[in-house]
Amino acid sequence: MKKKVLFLIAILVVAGVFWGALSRVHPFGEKARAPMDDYYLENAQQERSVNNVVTAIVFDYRGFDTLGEAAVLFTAVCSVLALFRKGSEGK
Amino acid sequence: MGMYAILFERNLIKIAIGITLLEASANLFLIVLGYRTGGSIPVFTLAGEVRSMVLPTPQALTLTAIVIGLATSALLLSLIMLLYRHYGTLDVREIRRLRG
Amino acid sequence: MNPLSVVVRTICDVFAWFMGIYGIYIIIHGHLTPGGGFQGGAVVATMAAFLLVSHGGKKLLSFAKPGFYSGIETAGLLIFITTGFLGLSATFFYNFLAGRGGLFGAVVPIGPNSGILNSAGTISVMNMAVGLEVIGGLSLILIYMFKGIRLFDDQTGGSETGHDR
Amino acid sequence: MNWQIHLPALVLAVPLLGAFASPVAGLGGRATRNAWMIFISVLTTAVCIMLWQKVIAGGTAVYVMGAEAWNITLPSGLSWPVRIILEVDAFSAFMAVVGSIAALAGAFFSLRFMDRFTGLEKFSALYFLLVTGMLGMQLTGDLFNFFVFLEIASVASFGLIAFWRDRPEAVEASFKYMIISTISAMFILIAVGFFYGRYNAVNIAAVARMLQMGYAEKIALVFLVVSLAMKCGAVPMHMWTPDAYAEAPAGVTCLLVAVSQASLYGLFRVCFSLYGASLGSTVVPWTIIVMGVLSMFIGVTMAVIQKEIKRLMAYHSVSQIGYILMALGVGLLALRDPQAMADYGFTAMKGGIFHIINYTMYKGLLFLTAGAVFYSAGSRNLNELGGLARVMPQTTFMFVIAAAAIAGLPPFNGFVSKLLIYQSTFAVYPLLAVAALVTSVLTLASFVKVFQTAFLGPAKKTYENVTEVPASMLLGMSLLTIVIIALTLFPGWTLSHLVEPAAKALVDQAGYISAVMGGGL
Repeated sequence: MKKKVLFLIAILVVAGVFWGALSRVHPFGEKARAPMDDYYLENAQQERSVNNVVTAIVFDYRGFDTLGEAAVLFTAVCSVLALFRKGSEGK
Repeated sequence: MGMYAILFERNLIKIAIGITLLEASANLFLIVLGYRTGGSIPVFTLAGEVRSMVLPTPQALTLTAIVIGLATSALLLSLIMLLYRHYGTLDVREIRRLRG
Repeated sequence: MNPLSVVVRTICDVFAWFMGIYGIYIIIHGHLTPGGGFQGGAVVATMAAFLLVSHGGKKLLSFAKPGFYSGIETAGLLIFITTGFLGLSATFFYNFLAGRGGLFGAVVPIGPNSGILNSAGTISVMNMAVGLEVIGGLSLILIYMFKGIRLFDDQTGGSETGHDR
Repeated sequence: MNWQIHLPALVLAVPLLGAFASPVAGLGGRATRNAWMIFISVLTTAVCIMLWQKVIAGGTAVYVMGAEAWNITLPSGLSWPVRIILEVDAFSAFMAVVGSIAALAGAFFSLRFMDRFTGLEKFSALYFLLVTGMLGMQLTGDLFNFFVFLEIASVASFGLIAFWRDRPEAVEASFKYMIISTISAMFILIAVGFFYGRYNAVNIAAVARMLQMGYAEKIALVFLVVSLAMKCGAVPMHMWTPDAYAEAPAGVTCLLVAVSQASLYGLFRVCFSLYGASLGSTVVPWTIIVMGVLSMFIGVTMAVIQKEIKRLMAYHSVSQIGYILMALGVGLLALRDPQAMADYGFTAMKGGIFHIINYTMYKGLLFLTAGAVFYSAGSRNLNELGGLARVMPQTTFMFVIAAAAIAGLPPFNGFVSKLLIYQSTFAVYPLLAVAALVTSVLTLASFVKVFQTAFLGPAKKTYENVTEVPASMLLGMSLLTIVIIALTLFPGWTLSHLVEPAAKALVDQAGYISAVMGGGL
């Protein structure tokens, strides 16, 4: 019980710290300075002839991330397959 | 909440839930960063008149992060299944063969 | 896992087709509408989960063996990375099909429009490749986890119907 | 068309292709699979070495993924990069070479070691994915890309640690590692989010150029340092290290050592290149130094009392990580002061970076010999082993070399790097050097113990039938041995050609930034 109270206090402190940090990032919902995203929004159609800007970013501008992401999925599949493979090797 | 579950719960499944909570919160944080008031989705197909669009990059990043989180939790659950098979319990206090 | 009741099975049979078609639609229209390879693949893999729950594992495996899914997955990945390699004339991952005419090469008008399916270059190819990979991968994870439960049942001597609910 | 400009991408694409195609290669039976594994490993190492040569000759290499040409970092007059950029300076290339050599040795070793297992095409796929993740972490110039490769490396290592899934210990170790590294990965993601929200960029160089130390940046720094220290096994969160290292198959452990170096690389990249001179106070360097000292001490004291050979070595690796952290922390301390940099800072950096290659080589070799002992004798418990020097002479020889190197006996390479670390830390705070010295003595003591109990002593009846391990395993081990001996014989060459460019590149934040952002901006 004591542990839980302590943890609650810790959570509140961490939340306070986070709130402080977040409020300094940029005002919520306002038009922040975002040159990179504006570049995507303006040029994605012209450069890559894609309507869906998110897809353009995922598969083109940051395509290498997506390759990595597919690799993570492949890794997980391989691991699960390796874990549940047939046969046993003893201890 | 996620950290609480990871640190104090004794059931492996609940630890896994804690980890997924942590992932969800990180993803939500990323998405929130890209919000613009009155923005529409960044897709031009049949979009109508567009004033401003929300930032697309956080969405792309979150998409990647979600898939990674999915892979991690799939592996986590299968490890839990294996542990259950070996020990017959999901209580972390009883799964303590590696010590010191 | 034993098959569930007739009602559940019938409804799942009907809806599985819709889910499959919808998933494939999401994959193919990934560059036009929200969605893409991952989401569509996840939807199609949910179809596998549906059939797994309703019909039990045997039906699904008689439909296609794990090797089939594994093949789909590997094929998707290889298409993906080969697309990356083909762009090597400029850089790795260069979008060499966009805006050139030909396959997926149509030029779209700037601003809001109604969408042209034959656009976006390698993005479409990659969407389909990733879609294949996700279908294969997630189905494999589901099937093998399901097998893991079976393995566990054999060891403890539990009955097979224990996990239905 | 000069194909060499594509080297940075090829370094990552080759092992990735190897991983994706290994289910196909697995169809062809055992010989095809093994040939594929060796082929891809050798190719990766070769590409890494070529990349290193290129970087040494031509300065920092930049590669833009998916642009019209490899060097358009900033599209048409913009002042921020929009694509993923691979950025390879001398430090990254150095780490990549070290990592790929360790991976090659591990691959050779695993060929026979893993023979008793089934599902080996999965094993080779996971192995290559681990290599990809490691190299990707070291080569990328993008924070989110770093996170993605970190996840590839960690997910692959979960699978590989738990590969022996019939041992409950292996699954448990994997589970522990998984929890720790997932939490740390989420911290990194949150830190990336902070940078994105603040500067609307995720490229390291772009962020570094705009960075102004503020409250949000401090929080992000805390997240990054904590999580990367967790991942590389420094003391406050070192609990996963012995479990994971001890339970993974030996060839994989050799690679895991290199992977933890990759997180270490991330830590220093963040401290030096991302924050650099704007780090401000001395809090962060001292935190790293204290963390290093604690790791050294706790690691070695835990190691002395261990009975299982691989766990003992794993605790030693905690203490060796401590050395590196301490040395580079001292370098970080001296970063703002050119005088201090010239006096002791640069020596410390050289010592730390030299220690990275030494550590990877001899620690990998030690884990491989432990695996060889286990393969032949079937036991890892020091109380049971004995008299193995008679039946396994080659393994014993290599073990002696590695142990002498890790303990820092004078002619060996470990001595050189440790000497550099002693010199520099003594200038900062004499107690640090004393601590390092004591740790070194304790290391020597525990390895003498291992050597005496496991390899010397009367031949035991149970081990009469033990033979030397197969040739491919010996090949893997002797590769690392040759590297160690070479480093021992030519420390001057190594320092001037391998280590110094790396240290310079790490200090040179402006060079790192301008490679991407262009000179005048």
